[in-house]
Amino acid sequence: MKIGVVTFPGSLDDSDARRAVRIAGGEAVELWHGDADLRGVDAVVIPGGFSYGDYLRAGAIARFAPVMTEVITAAKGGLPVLGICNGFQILTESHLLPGSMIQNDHRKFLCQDQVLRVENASSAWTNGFEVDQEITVVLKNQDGQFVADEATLDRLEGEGQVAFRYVGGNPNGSSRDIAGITNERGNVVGLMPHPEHAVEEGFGPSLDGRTFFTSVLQQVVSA
Amino acid sequence: MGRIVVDVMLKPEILDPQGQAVRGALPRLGLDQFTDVRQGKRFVLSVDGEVTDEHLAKAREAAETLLSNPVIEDVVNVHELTSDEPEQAPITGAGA
Amino acid sequence: MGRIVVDVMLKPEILDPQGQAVRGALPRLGLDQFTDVRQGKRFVLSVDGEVTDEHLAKAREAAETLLSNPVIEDVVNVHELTSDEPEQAPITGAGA
Amino acid sequence: MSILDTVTQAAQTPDVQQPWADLGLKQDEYERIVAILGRRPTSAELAMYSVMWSEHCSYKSSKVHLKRFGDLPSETPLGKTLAGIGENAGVIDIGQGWAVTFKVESHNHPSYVEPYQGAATGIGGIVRDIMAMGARPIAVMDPLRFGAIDHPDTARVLPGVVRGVGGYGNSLGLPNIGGEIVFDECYQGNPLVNALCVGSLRHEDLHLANATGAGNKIVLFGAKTGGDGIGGVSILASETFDEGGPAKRPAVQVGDPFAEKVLIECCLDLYAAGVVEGIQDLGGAGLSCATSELASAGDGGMSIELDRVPLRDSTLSPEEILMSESQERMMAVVAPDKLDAFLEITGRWDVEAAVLGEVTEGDRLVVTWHGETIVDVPPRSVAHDGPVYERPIARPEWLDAVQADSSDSLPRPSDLGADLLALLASPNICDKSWVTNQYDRYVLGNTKRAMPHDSGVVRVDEETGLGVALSTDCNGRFGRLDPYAGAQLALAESYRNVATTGALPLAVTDCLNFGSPEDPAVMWQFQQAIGGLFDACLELGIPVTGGNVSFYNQTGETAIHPTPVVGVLGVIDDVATVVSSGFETKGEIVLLLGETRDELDGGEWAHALHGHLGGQPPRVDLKAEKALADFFVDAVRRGVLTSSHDLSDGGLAVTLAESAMTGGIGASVDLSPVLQRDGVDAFTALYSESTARALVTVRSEADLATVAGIAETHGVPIARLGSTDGDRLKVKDAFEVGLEEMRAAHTGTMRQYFG
Ligand SMILES: Nc1ncnc2c1ncn2[C@@H]1O[C@H](COP(=O)(O)OP(=O)(O)O)[C@@H](O)[C@H]1O
Ligand SMILES: [Mg+2]
Repeated sequence: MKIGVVTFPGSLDDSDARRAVRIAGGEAVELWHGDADLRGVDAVVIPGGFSYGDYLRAGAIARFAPVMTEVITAAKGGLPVLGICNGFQILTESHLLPGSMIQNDHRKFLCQDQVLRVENASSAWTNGFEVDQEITVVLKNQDGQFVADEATLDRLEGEGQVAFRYVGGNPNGSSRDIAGITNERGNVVGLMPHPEHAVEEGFGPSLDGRTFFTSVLQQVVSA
Repeated sequence: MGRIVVDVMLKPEILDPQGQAVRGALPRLGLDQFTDVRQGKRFVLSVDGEVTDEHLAKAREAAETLLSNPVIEDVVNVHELTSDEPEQAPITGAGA
Repeated sequence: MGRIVVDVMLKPEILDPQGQAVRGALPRLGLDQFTDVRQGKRFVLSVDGEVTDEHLAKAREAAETLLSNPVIEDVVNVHELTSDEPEQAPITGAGA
Repeated sequence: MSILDTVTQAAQTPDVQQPWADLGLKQDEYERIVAILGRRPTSAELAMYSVMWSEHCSYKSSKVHLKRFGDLPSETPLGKTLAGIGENAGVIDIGQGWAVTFKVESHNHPSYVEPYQGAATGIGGIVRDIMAMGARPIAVMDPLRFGAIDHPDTARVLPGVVRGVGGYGNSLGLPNIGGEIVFDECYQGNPLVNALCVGSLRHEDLHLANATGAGNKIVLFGAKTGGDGIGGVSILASETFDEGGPAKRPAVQVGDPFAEKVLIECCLDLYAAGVVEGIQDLGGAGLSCATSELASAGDGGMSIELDRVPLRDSTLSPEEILMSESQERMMAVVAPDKLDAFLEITGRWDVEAAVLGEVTEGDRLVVTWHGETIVDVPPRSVAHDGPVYERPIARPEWLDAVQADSSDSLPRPSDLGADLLALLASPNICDKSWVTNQYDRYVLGNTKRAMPHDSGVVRVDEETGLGVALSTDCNGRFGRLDPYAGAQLALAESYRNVATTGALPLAVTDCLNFGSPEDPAVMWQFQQAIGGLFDACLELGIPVTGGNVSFYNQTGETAIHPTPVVGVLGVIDDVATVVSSGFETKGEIVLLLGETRDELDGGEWAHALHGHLGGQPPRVDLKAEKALADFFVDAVRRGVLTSSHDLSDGGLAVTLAESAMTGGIGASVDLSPVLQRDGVDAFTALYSESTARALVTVRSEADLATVAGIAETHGVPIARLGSTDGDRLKVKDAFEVGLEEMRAAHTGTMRQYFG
């Protein structure tokens, strides 16, 4: 089972995402921003970091990379895509997911262990969870405040597209405590916290992050 | 060399943490006449030679595709920077 | 309600990584006529009632003390936002 | 239009007046340059010499003292150092074919002028030093010192510095695994922003900064060169400009962490492809430094066509290009047949690269500008043969009075618990997560321990778990009371912090922050501190592998406390064995290691509660520190400890409280074994800052027996204090406080001042 991890200039958590894929039992494949080629992978992770420095808007420039043209087409065809942090921002800039991220309401970079509640346990990346399960992963970002207009928020909630909510206080002002969402089809998931930093004993707050990767491996096998 | 200004602001309905922080800090400086502050981005694009309509059209395209995200932002302004604008002579910053 | 615009740009001699990033991305969108891009900040300050000279003076004070960092930035512009400026009707961003 | 000052012209016009004084050179220094060259220098040469012979680059006041570190055995407890003082950073063998390199540097003055950019470029600079050794940077740390917490300027400087450290380090994808935040009035006009980086490499990847092999190409790569940080050299430029003068030159450097992140990955690809013969980062003194140091460490000369340097600002004069401190640049020596491969890799990363020239047969560094020679010098005379000063030294007159004013006369508290709460809330001890939560400690996935633990621990090898532990420490107040002991105490604390993880301490880096070297009292403090460090390293058997000196940290006539920040690096076979500094479970046995004496002078209790600084600092006992470290190596390897935390600022009371708060579990302790054995009272037992002590917990009586055996082997005194339980800290016959009450006191302070 091959899972591609995209590297942009300024990607930071790409090696971590590849490690998480391996720990979950998948084969991690490096994808390069400048190549319009997905190298036959069964799923794609767009990792965290500050692509192109995030100077304009987080994810704004990465969206125009050649590899993203392929990712966008494949995602529309049902390929599982997970965007973590900067990856989530890139997915919203690419219009694969609705809404956008703005600066945290407290205007600081915030790194902390974060409890999330699973709201959708049927997407490609969350089917190994139970609805209402609480998980602990790492939150770390500067522009993590999820925003969307009211109609979009209502629709996300109504259609079960809210995948995760923050528990124990909203860490950044995100609308309706939303930490992660999926598209309608459930193959594309974006979330601000980092599951790839909760996969290894002794190197993160929990092992809860593994389920993201085992979920997609499971789904790809049964598909 | 010609220059084109593109101004981008967060949509009015989107909360602006940066603007709010400024708003909160002003009274501490004894500046309490401002009822609201919004912070946006200003881009200055340079072109070789005079600014043409074609340049302006391209600048508008850049503004709408790259320089702003329509989900949260509005492009409020795309115009040539003419030399009678104060821009050319900074009103502060002589020293430093 | 009156509004005042304050534009702040990095001093010309200061490195502008943000502008550089935009400059690097534009050609990928087929926009290669721009020789340089600088990114700055635009503040819109609101006041109750009409904008007076006093308001403008205070805005200038805010510009120089809080809104800009004189070590690296210049205030390039402080002016009233008049209603004939395109500002009032965003030229994009109708949809999302 | 500029008039070029060429070598030919310099030879023909010996009497031209040159602005050497404005550039900070002394008359005799200028005369030496003339003597070296046999003619007056060109303006470009003058620029190079002036900046390379500055205090910052030439270490002219500190050299005679720093030399001592070179006399330390260059062996660590694990074997030879692979590179030592004099290289960009020291490189230490940690076994299994792995090596690590680490170094701490200061960026104090720039951070006071522009806190964000000053701190950001401080991180950027030290990371490039580490890259230049052929290593992958794997973590950063940031020892910081500010003025009084409630001073308005601290509200400007601290948040900016913290945002800068985070903004740059987070964007590089380097975990921040520790540091310090100290508040003291003495730093009011001189905050200290020190930055440490550690990197890892395989032995065969070691790269050095030398330009050898005639015909090899000199390649500048990374960001374009702008007018950053040129400072005084603009005077030269203005002399060489006919009209209008040069454009304004920025006083501060602006960092671009994105460019640096790309540069890191690009360099690692270059190393992996084997296309780099020698490499040097560009930091202070920019191209002047890189070219002269590379050439001087090599076996030949170098010729450079300066007009090939990619510029951000086309108005820069050649003198300014030589001086520019633009960030995110590196210089490589590349064999001609590997140049294409080199450029292909830089191209893949969109990193601009320019071939500036080559290594030559001769022994001169020659720089041309549009075909005209503007520099022709022996590179060593620029890089290494700068002036050396034996500055006057005098023990300060005030010292006797200060040392006589001990804390014995301060009123002892009637409520020992109230003093604990006050200490927990005091600026230097309070919870620093307001700061550390702005730093990414997880990125790269190898962080085993970071804040708030005693040291940062990162895994180097994923296969085996081999890793390193690092800590930086310094109590400047101890330095003021006795700079010799103060430096040793800084080393002892850092060593101990590393030891509590079970890591074997291997090597030292230091950042010597002092006042003006022209003040004999400061020079005395400096000499004492170096002596203290030297003697202590000798006794502990660990080398100093690199560091940095920062002078002129003073406001008017008043110098900061002597602040020799010491970083210790230790190695640990498997980071999985490292335990927490917090209590892990209830019902465990709490033990105190080491001996407690009546030592409150200069400590946090006297400082925070009484604003008192006088007397003698705690006694240094390096044998006991070493015994403690040996104890930890054994005990951690055997897995018999469940937590470990050293005692330092605020003594046992604060350590108990921290272990309880970190673990979320209280404890009941009885001090009587300590009181009886060491002959101290409860107050002293709780707040004294005697060294070579630590708090540990064990699971069972059986483990206690094992631990007692290990302690006995190493001669470490051990006292059973009680056990972990409940949600209160109960000290028999002294006080009781709830965890929540302690937390409220501990966590409120930073938020109160910084929002
Ligand atoms: N500026 C900083 N950056 C990162 N970590 C910091 C900083 N200041 C303090 N810390 C961390 O906070 C914790 C507590 O600091 P401190 O009490 O000085 O530790 P110690 O006394 O063990 O040296 C340590 O883990 C330290 O590394
Ligand atoms: Mg400690």
